[in-house]
Amino acid sequence: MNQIIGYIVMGVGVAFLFLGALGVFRFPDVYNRLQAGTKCTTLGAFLSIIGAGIVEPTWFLKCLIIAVFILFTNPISAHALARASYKSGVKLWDKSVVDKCKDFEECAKAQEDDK
Amino acid sequence: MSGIYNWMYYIASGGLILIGLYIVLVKTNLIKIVIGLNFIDTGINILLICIGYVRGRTAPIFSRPGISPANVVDPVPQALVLTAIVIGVAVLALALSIVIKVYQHNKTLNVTKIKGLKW
Amino acid sequence: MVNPSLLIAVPLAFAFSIPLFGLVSKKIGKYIPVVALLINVGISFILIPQILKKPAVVSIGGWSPPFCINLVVGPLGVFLVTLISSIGLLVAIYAISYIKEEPTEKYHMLFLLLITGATGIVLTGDIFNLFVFFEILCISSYALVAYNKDKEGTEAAMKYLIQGSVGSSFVLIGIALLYGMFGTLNMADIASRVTSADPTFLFISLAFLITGFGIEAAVFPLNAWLPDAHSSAPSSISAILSGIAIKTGVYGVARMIYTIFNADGILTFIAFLGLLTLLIGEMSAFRQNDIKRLLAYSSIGQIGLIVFALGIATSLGVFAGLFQIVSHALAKALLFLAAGYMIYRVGSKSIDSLSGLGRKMPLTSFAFTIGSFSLIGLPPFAGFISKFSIVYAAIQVKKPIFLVFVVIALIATVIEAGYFFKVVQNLYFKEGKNVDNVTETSGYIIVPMIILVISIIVIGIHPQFITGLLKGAAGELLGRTGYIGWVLGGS
Amino acid sequence: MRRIVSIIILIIIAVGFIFAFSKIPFGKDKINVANYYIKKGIKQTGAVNIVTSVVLNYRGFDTLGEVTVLFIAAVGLGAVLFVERKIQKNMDDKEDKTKRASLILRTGSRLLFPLILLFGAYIFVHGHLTPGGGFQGGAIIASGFLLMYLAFPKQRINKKTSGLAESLSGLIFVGIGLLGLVFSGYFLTNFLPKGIPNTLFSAGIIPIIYIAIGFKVGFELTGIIDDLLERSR
Amino acid sequence: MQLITILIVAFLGAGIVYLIGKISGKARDILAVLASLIVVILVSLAYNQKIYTSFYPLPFLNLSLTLRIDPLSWFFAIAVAGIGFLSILFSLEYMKHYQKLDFYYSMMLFVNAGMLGVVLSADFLSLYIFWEIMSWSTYLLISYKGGKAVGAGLKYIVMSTVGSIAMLFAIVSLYTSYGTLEFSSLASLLQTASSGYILFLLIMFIIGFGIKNAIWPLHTWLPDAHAEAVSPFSAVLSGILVRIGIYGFVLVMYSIVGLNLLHKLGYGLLNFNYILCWIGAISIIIGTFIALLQDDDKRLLAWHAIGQGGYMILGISFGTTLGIAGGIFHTLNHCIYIALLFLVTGAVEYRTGGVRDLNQLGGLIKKMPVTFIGGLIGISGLIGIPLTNGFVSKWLIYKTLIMEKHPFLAFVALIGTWGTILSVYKFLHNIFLGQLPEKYKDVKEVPWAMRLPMIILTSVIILFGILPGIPLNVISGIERSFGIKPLSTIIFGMPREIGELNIINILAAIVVAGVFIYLIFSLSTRSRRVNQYDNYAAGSFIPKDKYQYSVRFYDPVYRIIGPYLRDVVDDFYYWLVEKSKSFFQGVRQIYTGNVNTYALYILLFLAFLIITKIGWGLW
Amino acid sequence: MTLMIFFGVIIIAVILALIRAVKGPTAPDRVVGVDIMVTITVALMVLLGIFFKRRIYLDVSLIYAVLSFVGVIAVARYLDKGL
Amino acid sequence: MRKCQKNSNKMGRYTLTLISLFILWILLTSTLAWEELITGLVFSALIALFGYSYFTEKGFSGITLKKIAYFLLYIPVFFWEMVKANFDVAYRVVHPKMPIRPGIVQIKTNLKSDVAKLILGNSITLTPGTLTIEIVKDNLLIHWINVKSEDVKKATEIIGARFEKYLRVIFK
Ligand code: NA
Ligand code: NA
Repeated sequence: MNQIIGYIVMGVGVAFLFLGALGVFRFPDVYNRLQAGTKCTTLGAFLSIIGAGIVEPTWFLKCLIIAVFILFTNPISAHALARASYKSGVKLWDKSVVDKCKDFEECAKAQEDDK
Repeated sequence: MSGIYNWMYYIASGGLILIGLYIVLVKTNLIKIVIGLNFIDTGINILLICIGYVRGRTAPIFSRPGISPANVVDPVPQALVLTAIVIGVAVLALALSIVIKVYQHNKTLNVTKIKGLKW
Repeated sequence: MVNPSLLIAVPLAFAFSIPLFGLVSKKIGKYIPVVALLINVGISFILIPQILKKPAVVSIGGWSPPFCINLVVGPLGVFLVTLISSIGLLVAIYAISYIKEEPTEKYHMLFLLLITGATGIVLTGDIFNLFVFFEILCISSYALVAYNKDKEGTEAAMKYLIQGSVGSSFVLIGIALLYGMFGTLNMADIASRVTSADPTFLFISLAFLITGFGIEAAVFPLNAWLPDAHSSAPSSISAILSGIAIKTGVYGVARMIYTIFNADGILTFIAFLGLLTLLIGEMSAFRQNDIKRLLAYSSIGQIGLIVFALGIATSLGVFAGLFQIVSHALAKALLFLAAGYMIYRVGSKSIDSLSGLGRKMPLTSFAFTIGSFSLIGLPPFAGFISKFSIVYAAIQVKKPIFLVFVVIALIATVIEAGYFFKVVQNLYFKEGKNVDNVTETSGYIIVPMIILVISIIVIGIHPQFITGLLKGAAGELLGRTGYIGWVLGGS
Repeated sequence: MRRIVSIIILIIIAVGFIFAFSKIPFGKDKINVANYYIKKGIKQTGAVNIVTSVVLNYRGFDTLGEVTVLFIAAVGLGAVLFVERKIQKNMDDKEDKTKRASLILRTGSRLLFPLILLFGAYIFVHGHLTPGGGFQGGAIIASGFLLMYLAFPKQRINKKTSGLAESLSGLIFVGIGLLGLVFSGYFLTNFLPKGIPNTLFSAGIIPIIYIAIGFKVGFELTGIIDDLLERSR
Repeated sequence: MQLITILIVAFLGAGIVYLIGKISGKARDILAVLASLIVVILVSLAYNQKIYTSFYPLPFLNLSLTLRIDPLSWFFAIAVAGIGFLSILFSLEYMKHYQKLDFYYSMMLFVNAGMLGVVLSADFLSLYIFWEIMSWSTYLLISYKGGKAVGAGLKYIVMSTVGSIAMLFAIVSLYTSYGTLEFSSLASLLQTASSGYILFLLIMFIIGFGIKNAIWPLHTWLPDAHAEAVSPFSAVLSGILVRIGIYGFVLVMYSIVGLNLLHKLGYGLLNFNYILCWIGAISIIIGTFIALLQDDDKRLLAWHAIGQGGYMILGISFGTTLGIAGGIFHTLNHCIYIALLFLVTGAVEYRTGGVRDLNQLGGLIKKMPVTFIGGLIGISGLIGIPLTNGFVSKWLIYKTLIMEKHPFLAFVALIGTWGTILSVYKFLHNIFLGQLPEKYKDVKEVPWAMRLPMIILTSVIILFGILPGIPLNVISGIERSFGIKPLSTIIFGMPREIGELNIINILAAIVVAGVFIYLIFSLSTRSRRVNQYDNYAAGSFIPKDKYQYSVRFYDPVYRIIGPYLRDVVDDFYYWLVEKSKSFFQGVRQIYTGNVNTYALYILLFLAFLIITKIGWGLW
Repeated sequence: MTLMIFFGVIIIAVILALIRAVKGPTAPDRVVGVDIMVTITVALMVLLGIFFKRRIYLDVSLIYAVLSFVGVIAVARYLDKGL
Repeated sequence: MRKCQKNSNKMGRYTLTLISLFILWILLTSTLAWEELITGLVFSALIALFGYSYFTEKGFSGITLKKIAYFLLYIPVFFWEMVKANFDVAYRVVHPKMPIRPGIVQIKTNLKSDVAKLILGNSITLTPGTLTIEIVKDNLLIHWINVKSEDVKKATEIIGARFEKYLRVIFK
């Protein structure tokens, strides 16, 4: 029983992994790619690892740790990459509608007095 | 097909080594040369793993009962690779530190311009 | 019987413990290498008579040889270890007051580890372990060459590192191939199996190995790192590099050719390579005005002579080569130490600026003179015996090609004589310009130089002190079945 | 010209490779000496991970050397990049405050740091049971410190303490080797009881050495990272 | 034991003198004289003994170092010791104003010790060892004065090294062929050797010994070295050190190879002896005529040393009783008079503040009479004027040439003598005769410590000139030891049956001739006494550089022979050195400084190994 | 069988990410590609563990996750000039 | 490394860290064998010594049942949002025309704690079409794949509010 559930969960995860990769492949600029990459691959990895934990119940706890680790770290790295892209001057897609960060030029300066 | 499968890993390792050597021979940027050296290291590590690999066998860790001694790959190259990797890291770190110093002194990373010592 | 593992364990432990001693007092650090190497010298001297009676094969970890890393302490090993620890000890004493550039604690650690690496290379019976110790030696040399952190030192270290890394990679490729073929890493075990393998395969492995070790051995055309590194390193390190480090490269090449592969066919080529190295080294040295670079090129020449002698491959030839290793190690260490302190006092590396130091630094100049004379091969110094033996060995093989070789080699020594005599004259017979305030050194600097001078003269006058050991060592290199027997005999 | 010559040379070497590799076919059983390890490893060393028993027991000397190599790199790097105290202060003053990491990274790193260290410890403690080991664990510990550097670039580890820890752990390795010499007459002998395979307290000296290596490697890599980050500016 | 004692005294003396010198200069001087004197005494005591000792085993080479004394070695040993003693005696005053005297004395003794070692060695290894010790200590002494001496020293040692390796090559080849290096064993073993091998040996040894003996074309180091060394050492250098080469020739040719084999070497005119004697002849011509061109007194003597060396070669190359005796005796004689002459130049330098330029000296005859006498007798010996020792030996050599039917060589030797006369007259005249320059008004005779050696040497010249039987007796002993028919001697010369020479007759002839010449000169109206300070000649003011009428004494001669007498060999060597230098410069360009290139070298090497194996199947 | 399909899909995903990493066009784009690849690989390793029935793959996967996270952060910090 | 500013209750912070680490260890080893527990305790204690000053600033103080309850409630809320987000992205990825309207908007937050801001930022990153680019004081700059409103207040309402109400309680 748990085998079937496990493989289903795993399958959903793999599908999301694939979608994430596809998004990274298709989307027009780095920020949009990150959007796709972060969300889909995080969930995808999470689900497939949990799925594996369900398939092999004795592994579950360890799988959980890996999955949670990914869940916690992936947004951080996505954020760091987005910020780095922005700071290193990667332009938004030219069809982007708004860039508050541009108005928010104190981004950098404000950081100084930020604790 | 199986021929290519047999040779693939050797081609990868030999190729990495040769690419690394090519970089060392031709590239003038110090950082690139250091990266070239790393290519060579990596190629050798793959070579070692290739040598230790036996088709259809598993890692030599008897962590559960079902694994028979006749069914594991050679543990020695893995141990060697572990050592080789650490040594590679050590050399890489030292190389970078020296490159930093060289850059501070010469204000360039181009080896054709760093020729204070010759003849 | 003292366990030879201590020869490696002791300096290693002392090197690791230098920061701990640093807690007690900042000043202790510089004495630690001296203590460690004193112990090593003691051990090796205790070992010599025992080993000459019966070579020792010491397992590390307690399993029997082919399944375990083991040390093979034969006459060759004990000879080289004695040389390494003795020269190391003297240089360590010298460094006590010579090394002033911070961080001295790290210098002494690296130095001791370099010596450990050299010791491991000559003792180990396992080819991959040889590689590991080789890397220990190389990496600590890279760091030490750059130790002064000046423009020259870092540039030299960088070039050395690039070439050395390529060399180590080749060694590792060779080892990988050998393991792939024989499934073992024990040198004796490999040696006992080589006949079963395809000769082309074997030669390709050998080619990688000797190219790799040849770089450290500074055989032409693999020696471009040497003049840079030797001339830019702190002089104590130049002494070690010239006196010890390149010898371990030669050891590596010799071990591969003689013991493992039994590659008789390549020996004449090796001798030719040695000759070429000799010629190029001496020619390049001739026009140098940088004293350390001159000494460095001279080291290339001398290593050429050593390799040439080893390529003769008779017991006398190998004996002569080993003798040359001793006499060159003593003389070149002495020269670098003496030159190092002169440079330190005068503040310039140019030979011209050393003019007139004979009066200002009589002992140092005297030491330098003795070193040069020995290198040129003048009696009654150690270099004479080795030069004589080399010529004797080359003529004794009665092959016309070697006659030609030895004539060329002798002509090269004329070039060598030319530039060394010039430097000596500079010291004594030329008016110095900026040497008025220069004074002779004392203490830790002068003691090792005096000891080296004495050993050069004593060995020159009474070579029998070491000939027995060297004969044994030559026998070990040429008698590979004996070597295999020591290691695998029991199993 | 140089390119052409290089390529010709590399082709020759490639031919050499082809000759050599063709004699050691991929995937075929070439195991010789290692059979001994595979068959007797667990019994002789108590470690179920044969790689580990090779790394720390049959070829423990290599590992000691390897640790030494890393130690040399750390020390050498420190020596090469050493800057006198006075100069260093000036450099610190010049540091740009806008280089701080974002709040998310800082906070995330603080939370992750101890967890990563524990991962590292887990990896090297279980070196004889899993593919992990001292080097891998040490690398993870160092990566934890690296994360902290990335989040808080201005902060430094206490070099003296870490140096002492390196030394001590190195000494422990050598010391255990020497104890083996004392107890069994061979350097680095596994003189402790081997325990029951597949439990944590087995394999004699192996876990102890791996713990020492873990600490040593962790501190060394951290020191290397520290030096590189600090001096490369 | 006795021989070992000699060497120990000699070497230890050198060492101790250096150490004592650090404490007291006086003690050092005394000790130096004492040490050299003891050596003289010890060597004298060994007269007519036959000793053979093995003093140091070298088991790893299956060899042991041995010493021996026989007539030949004693003959040279006593010469070495004697000249050594006298030159050290001379140094006491002469060297006072020099620095680094500890080094100087120690090295003087060291050189002597080295030479003693060479002549006392009974095997080639010992000979080579002492030879090398002698060479490098000589090099240090030549360079001692600094300045130009540095170049001279370097030239000497480099050429010397070339010689050494030739010798080393021959020695090692002997050892590999015969398993021994002892002279006595080799002498018998070589009798079965092929002529080709003997020729090879001889050529190697001739290069080795010939460079030391400065035979043409291996002579080019000598003029510089002699000129730039300090005078007492020039005396040693030219007097005996160079002649150790003759010792070597005699040893190898007659003591070891032997006449039988020598005569078999070569075909017709390409006979070994013949070629050798032509080398000697060329040396004579080149040496004496280039000497003519010299303005430097020591350089002039130096070139004569080359020329006189030619006479010795000429003498010994024939292997006849008379010839060998002539050659060896000439060696001794040359040693004495040339040492004397160098001491004379030293004395002149000492008083004139180091002036060696013949054009700036003059008129010292009254100021330095003893020195003048020394110079006069010295050049008489050099020319070979009867009643001086040089006459006897030259007479023997001429006689040999004539008896061996080589009139052309005899003619060459004669020309050499004419050249000698011309040049040494310039020497004597420009120093002692003619006008005394203003600046030398206060010059005095040299102190006694310097006079004494000159007086001794002068007396010996006369002694041997009048009583040549004393040394010839020893020389006939040497010949006996070679197994050659010995020269039979009487105290005044030798009896009729070999080649009559009786100094009494010659003395009588000379007295008659002398009286005759005196009469002619004193009665001649053309002769007038010119005041030594007379700066005017024929009433016109002479430019400063023509202060003396003898400035550029032989200008017309120069113009004729000068262009032909350039030392082309030296030019050739210089050309060779320059070419080598630029070649070396080219070689070291391979270290380009570009690390890519260095990596390329490495990979080239590897690729070479691989391609030779796979492609050509080598190894 | 199921797993084989999963592997196939994952390999395609990896290739897509790899193309992005190779194509760029900016440095952050490449890093994003690599980052996605890494995340996929972490999952892949766990699945391989299921496939080979060896728990040791979990450890590998965990180590890989940690190291790659720190690695990506390092590159990110390098890009925003925080290093 | 860094000495934390707040000097409150070191013991509590340490213990909290230790317990967290020990739990992690047990999860990692997935066993209750005594050797593992002892070893885990030792290493947790050791590492907590290094890391407690980073790990938590408050320790046990302020941990209440209510907060835990809210935290447990937060998890499904978050997961639901995440699943929605994924399907949203999936839709856009697969859609041949890629219906996107990206831009960077600004939102505000009232959260004070760093950890709270971190979780908010991460949650936003993982939920529909949004990606936290920067947090400056109480402003979050968000990359929005389909900008619905450029107004700060409105954007805050759409993007942040759904998490913030839980987080405000949890990190009071
Ligand atoms: Na990630
Ligand atoms: Na392991």
